[in-house]
Amino acid sequence: MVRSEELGIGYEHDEGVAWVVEDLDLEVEHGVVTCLIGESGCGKSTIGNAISGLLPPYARTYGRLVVADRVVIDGDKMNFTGVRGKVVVRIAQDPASALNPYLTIGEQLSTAIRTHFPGLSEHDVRSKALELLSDVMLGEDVYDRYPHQLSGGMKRRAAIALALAPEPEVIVADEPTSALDAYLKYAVASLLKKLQREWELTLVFITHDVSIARYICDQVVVVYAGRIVEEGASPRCLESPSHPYLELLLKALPKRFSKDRLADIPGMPPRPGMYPTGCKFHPRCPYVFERCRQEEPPIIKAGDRLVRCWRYYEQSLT
Amino acid sequence: MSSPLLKIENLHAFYTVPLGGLRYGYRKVWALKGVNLDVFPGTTLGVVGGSGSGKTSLIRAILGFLRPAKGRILFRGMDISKLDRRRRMEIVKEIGYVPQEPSQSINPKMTIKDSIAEPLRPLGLSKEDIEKRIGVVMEMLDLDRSVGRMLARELSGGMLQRVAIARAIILKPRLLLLDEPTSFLDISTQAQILNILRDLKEELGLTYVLVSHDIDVVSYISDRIAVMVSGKVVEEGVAEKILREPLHPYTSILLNPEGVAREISIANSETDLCPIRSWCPLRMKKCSTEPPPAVKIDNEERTVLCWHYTT
Amino acid sequence: MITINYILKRAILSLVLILGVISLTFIAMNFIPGDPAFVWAGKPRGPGAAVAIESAREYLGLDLPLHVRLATYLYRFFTGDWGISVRFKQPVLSIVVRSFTASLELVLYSFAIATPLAIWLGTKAAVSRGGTVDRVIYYVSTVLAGSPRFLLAGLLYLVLYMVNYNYLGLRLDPAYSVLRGPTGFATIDTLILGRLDAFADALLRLIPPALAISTYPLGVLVRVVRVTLSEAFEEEYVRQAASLGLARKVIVRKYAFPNILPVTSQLSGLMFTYMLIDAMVVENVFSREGLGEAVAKAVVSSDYPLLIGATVFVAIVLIVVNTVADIVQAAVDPRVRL
Amino acid sequence: MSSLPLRSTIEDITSLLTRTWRKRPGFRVSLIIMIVLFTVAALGPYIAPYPRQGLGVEIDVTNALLPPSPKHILGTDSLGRDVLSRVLFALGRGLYQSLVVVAVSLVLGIVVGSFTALAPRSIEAVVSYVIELLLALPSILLAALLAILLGGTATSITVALIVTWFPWYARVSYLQARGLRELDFVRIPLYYGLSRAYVVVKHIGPNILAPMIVEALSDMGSVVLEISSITFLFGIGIGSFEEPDLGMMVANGLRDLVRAPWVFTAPAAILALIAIVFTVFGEAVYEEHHPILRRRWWLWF
Repeated sequence: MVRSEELGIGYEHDEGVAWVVEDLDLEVEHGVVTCLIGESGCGKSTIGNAISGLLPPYARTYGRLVVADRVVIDGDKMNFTGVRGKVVVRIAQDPASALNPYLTIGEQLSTAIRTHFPGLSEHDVRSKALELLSDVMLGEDVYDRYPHQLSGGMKRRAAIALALAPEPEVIVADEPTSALDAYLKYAVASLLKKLQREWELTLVFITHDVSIARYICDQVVVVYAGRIVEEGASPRCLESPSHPYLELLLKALPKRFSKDRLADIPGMPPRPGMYPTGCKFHPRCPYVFERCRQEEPPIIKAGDRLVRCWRYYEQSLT
Repeated sequence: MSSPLLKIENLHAFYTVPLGGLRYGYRKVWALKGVNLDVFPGTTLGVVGGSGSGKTSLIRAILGFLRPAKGRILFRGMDISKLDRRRRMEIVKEIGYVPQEPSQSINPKMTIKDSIAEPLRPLGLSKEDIEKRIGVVMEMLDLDRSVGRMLARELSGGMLQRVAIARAIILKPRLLLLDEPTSFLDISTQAQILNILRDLKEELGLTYVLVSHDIDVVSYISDRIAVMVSGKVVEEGVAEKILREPLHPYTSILLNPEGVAREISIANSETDLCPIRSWCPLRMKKCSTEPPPAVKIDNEERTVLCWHYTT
Repeated sequence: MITINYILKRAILSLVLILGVISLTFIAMNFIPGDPAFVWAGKPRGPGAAVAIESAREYLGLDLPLHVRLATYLYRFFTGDWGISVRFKQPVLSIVVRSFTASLELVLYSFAIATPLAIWLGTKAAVSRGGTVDRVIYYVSTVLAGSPRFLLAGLLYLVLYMVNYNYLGLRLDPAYSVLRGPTGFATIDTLILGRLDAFADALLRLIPPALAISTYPLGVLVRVVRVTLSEAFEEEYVRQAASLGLARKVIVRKYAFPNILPVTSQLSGLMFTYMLIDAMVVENVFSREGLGEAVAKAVVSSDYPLLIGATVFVAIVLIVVNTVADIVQAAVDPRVRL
Repeated sequence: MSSLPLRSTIEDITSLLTRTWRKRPGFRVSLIIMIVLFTVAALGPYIAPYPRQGLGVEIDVTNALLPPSPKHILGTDSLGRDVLSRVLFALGRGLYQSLVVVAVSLVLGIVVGSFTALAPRSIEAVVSYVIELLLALPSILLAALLAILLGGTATSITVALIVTWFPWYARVSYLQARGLRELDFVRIPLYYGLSRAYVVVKHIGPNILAPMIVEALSDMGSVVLEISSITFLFGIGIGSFEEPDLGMMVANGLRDLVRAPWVFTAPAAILALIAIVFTVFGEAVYEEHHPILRRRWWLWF
C-alpha cells in the first residue's frame, strides 16, 4: 500500500539542505497497522508528512514513494493531487487544533464529503456525515456544534470522523495519543484499531510510546536518525529487541516491579544535518567496533526481522 | 515511626477562572478538595493522577503559588502557608522545586551559571563561595563547566532539566518537589534524569514529592504512592502494595489502562461525592448520595477513599 | 449571539474611561501653570483683556471651593455647556460637532473605499506569497501606508486643478448652502432632501480627499490581511483540510478567511485615530471645513475652550469606536459566542 | 555578569538586522537611504548655502517665490528664504524629534508595562486603566493644547507624542510580561525572595526587549508621519514662522501650491522619503522577526 525506495527527505535552510530522512525503504501492506517508533527529532513525523502529502514546500526529496500504486514522490518531484484525502489522510496530534473553530462539525464533515463525493444530494451528504459521527460514537447533536462546545474526548473523536470522511485507504496518525492520560491513550488507540478493522484501512501509527505500540500494531518500524534501524512483522520485536538502540530504549523504560537501574543511553540523538558517519548510533552504542565507525551497515535480515547493525552481518552471510 | 517532614491536612484550594464565553465575572474551580498526606524524611512520595487531578496544584500550594482556602501545610511542624515573609525565607531554603517544562523554567536570556546561582543571591555570599557551590552542584549533575557560560536556548531539554535540578539543590534543601520532571523528555533522557534523581537522594539524603501522570515513573523511585483524582487522594500507601494490589477502582485503571480501552468520565464537579461514581464497578447506592470516607486498612498503612471498603 | 452582559461590561468600562477623560480635562483646566483664567480667555492682550479675563474667571469659578467647581463642571458638561470658543464666539459643542461630522464623513468614505479593495488585494498577496504579485502588492501597500497624506492630497489637488476639476474646496457648492439636513453629513442630507444634483456635487467634492485618506487604511489592511491569512495557512486545521484533499479555493475561503474578520474589525477601530488625523490634514489641503480647520485656527488664537472641548469629544468618540470594534471582534468569533 | 541580558538583546537585534540585510533588497535600499539622510541631516547646517535663512532668522521678501535656479536650487518660499537651506535645517530636527519620541516612549513603555505586570493587583488595575485612558487621547489635539500651555511647538509636540505613544508600548510589554509572569523562571526567583525589580531587570526585560525594539522600529514611519501631520496643521494656522520644520514648510507651501509648487513639493517629498524609508525598513525587520513570515514559503496545497 505504501512503499518507499531509497527515499530521502530534507529541509532547505539558509546554508543548504538538512537531510532528516535518508535511504528509507519502507513497505506497508494493505490493511495493516504499522507503528513508527522513535524519539523526538528522529524523523518519524517527516515520514508521516511525506506519506500524507503534507511536506512543506521547502522540503527536498530523492528516491521514490509509492502510495496505492501512485508514484507520489519521484526524485525531487512531488505530486499528491488525487491522493491527498482520496487515498491518504493524516490525523494530527492535537484534535482541538485540527478542527476549524469557525465552522460547525457538520459543516466541516460535509465540506469534505462534498469534495470527494460531488454527486451526492444535500440530504445524502448530511446522512453520511451523521453516519460518520455514529461510527466514532458521537450523537447527532454534535453535527450542529462548534468545536469549542465539545469536550476533549469528543473533539478527538470528531477529528477522527473528519479524517474518515473522504473514505481514504491509508490513515497516518501522528502521535495521536501523546499528552493524554494513560486510559485515554488506550481509548483512542482502540477506537482507531476498531475503525481500521471495520473499514479495512491501512494505518500508519507514529508514536514514541512503546506500550501503545505494543497494544495496537501489527508491524513495528523503529526509526533512529532518519533511518529504519529495526523492522519486524509483529509486536514481538518489542519484547526481544535486536538492534542495540531498541534494546537500550526498552531498558531505559521504568518497569513497574523492578527497581533495577535504568539503562543510561549516553549522549543525545544527533540533530538532522549533523548525523555522524558510519552507523548513526555508534557514538552511543555499547557494542561499537571499528567497522561501525567507518561504514553504515545495510539493513540485514536477522531471523524474523530486519536490522541495521553490523553485529548481524556475519550471521546473515551463513 | 519518625514524625513527618511535610504534613498536609485537609488542604483545600481553588483557582479563579473567567466565567468563559463573554459572561462577566469569575468562578472558583476547586483544585484541591481536602488532601491529607504525610511525607517522612528520607522517603519519596509519588503522587500520580490524570490531568486535572490537582497534583500540580498540590505542589503549587506547598510552594505558596496557590493560596490554601482551608487546611494546613505543615513543614517540620510549622504551618508554612501562614508565615510572614521573613520566616518564610528561612523555610524556602529547605524546599527546592523542579518544574515541569525545562524550557519555561530557565530564562533563555541568562547564562546557565546565573540561573543556577539565583537562589543564592538573597544570601549575600562572597563571589568565591558562590563559585564554589555552583561548581559542586554542577559536578553532582554531570554538567560540564563550559555549560555554565552557555545560554538556555543552546541546551537540550535533558540538559536544562539537570540545570533546573542543580538550581533546586544549591541551597541544600531537605525536601525536593518534583513536578512531572520528565514528562517533556524522551525515553532515554528520562532514564538519565530518573537515575540522577535516585543517586542524589542517596547522596544528599533528600526527601522527594514526585508528581507524575506515569505510574511507572513514579514506581521507579517512590516509597509510597498517592493516587489523586479530581482534587482528592483516593488511595495512599506503600508503593509495592499499591502496585501489586490496587484497592481503589481508579488505581486499577491507572495500573491496567489497556483493560479499559474506552473513555471514562471523571466528575470534576463541585460536590464531594466520589468522582468515578458514574462507571465504577464497585459502586453502591451510597456513592451518589454521600461523599466516600477515608478507610484505613493494612494496619493503618494504607488509606482508600471508597465506600466499598467500609465493612 | 453575544451576551448582553459582555456588551454591558464593555459599555461600563468605556463610561469609566470617558469619566476619566473628563476629569483629566478638569485637572488640565484648573491646575495649569500660570493663570487659568488668562489661558481660558485665549491669552488676550490689549484693551479688552481685563474684561475677558474677568469673565473667564467667573465662568471657571476660580474663587469657589474645588468640589463645587468639579460639580459645576460635570453639570455643564452633561448639559452641553462646554464654554464659548474664543476664536469663533460660538458655543464650543456646536462647533466641535459640526466640524467633527464633516471630518467623520471623509473618514467613513475612505473606509468604504479601502476595506473591500484591501481584503481583495491582501488575499491575492497571501495566496501568491513569495511570488511577484505578492511582492508588488506588498511594496505598493507599504509605500502607500508610509506616504504622507498631504503629499498625496497635494499632488491630487494639483492634478485636478490642472484638468480644471470644478469640485475642489468646500463641502458643497455655495449655491446649495441653504440645504441643511438632520445628520450633518452632506451626502446623506442631500439625499434625504431628495436633491440628487446636490448629492452629486457633495460626492464629487468628497471623493478626491477621501481617496487621499484611504491610502492609509488600504496599506495597513492589505498588510494585515496578508499576514493574518499567512498565519492562518499555518494553522493545524488548514493543514488538516489540505490533508483531506479539499480544493485550495475552499480552504482559502472557508478555512482561512474567517480569521481575518476579528483582526480587521479591531484594527479598524485603532486606525480610526490616525485616519481622523489624516482627515484633518487633507481637509486643509482641499480647504474643506472640518475638525482640521477648526484646530488649526484654534491653535493660533489660543482657543483653549475649543481645544479642550474637541479633545474630550474626540477621546469619547475614540473610546466608543474601539469599544464597538472590540464587541464586533468578539461577535464574529464563534469561540466566544454563547 | 550584569551586562549579559543587554548583550544578548544586542546580539539578537544585530543578527536579525544582518539576516534581513542578506535576504531583503527593500531593507538594503531603505537602510542606505537612511544612512544618507542621517548624514545629510548631520552635515545640513554646514552645507546649507544660506544658513541664516535656513534657521529662519533672515528673510528676503524681494526674492519671494523664485522658481528653482542655480542660485536657489530648490527655489525660495513666500518670505524669500532658500528652500534647500530650510530643508537641510529641518531634516535634522525632524529626524532627531522622531528618534526621541520613539526611544523615550519605548523605554518608558517597557518600564511601566513590565513593572505593572508584577505589581499587586490593585496597582495593576489602576495603571492599566491609566494606560487605556492615555490611549484614548488624540495626539494631535493634545499637542495643540500643550502648544497653548507651553508655547514652544517642538517641545509640546514631542511631549504630546510621547504621552500618546508610550501607552502603546506599555500595553504591549504589559501583555508580554503578563505572559512571562506565569512561567517558572519568573516565579522561582520570586519564590526564593528576590525582589520584583530584580525579576523585571533580569527576567522580564531581556525577554521582551528584542520584540519591543522590532515593534518600535516598525513604528518609526508612523511617528514621522504623525509629527509632520501635527506641525502641518499648526503651520496652516500660523501665518509666518521661523523654526525650520518640514510639516510647517509643507503647510506654508500649500498656500502657493498652484503658483509655486516647489515650495510645497520639496519638503513634502523629503518627508515622504523619510516616512517611506522608515516604513519599508521597519516592515522588513518585522517580517524577518515574524516566525511564519520569515519562512520562504508559498501555498503548497
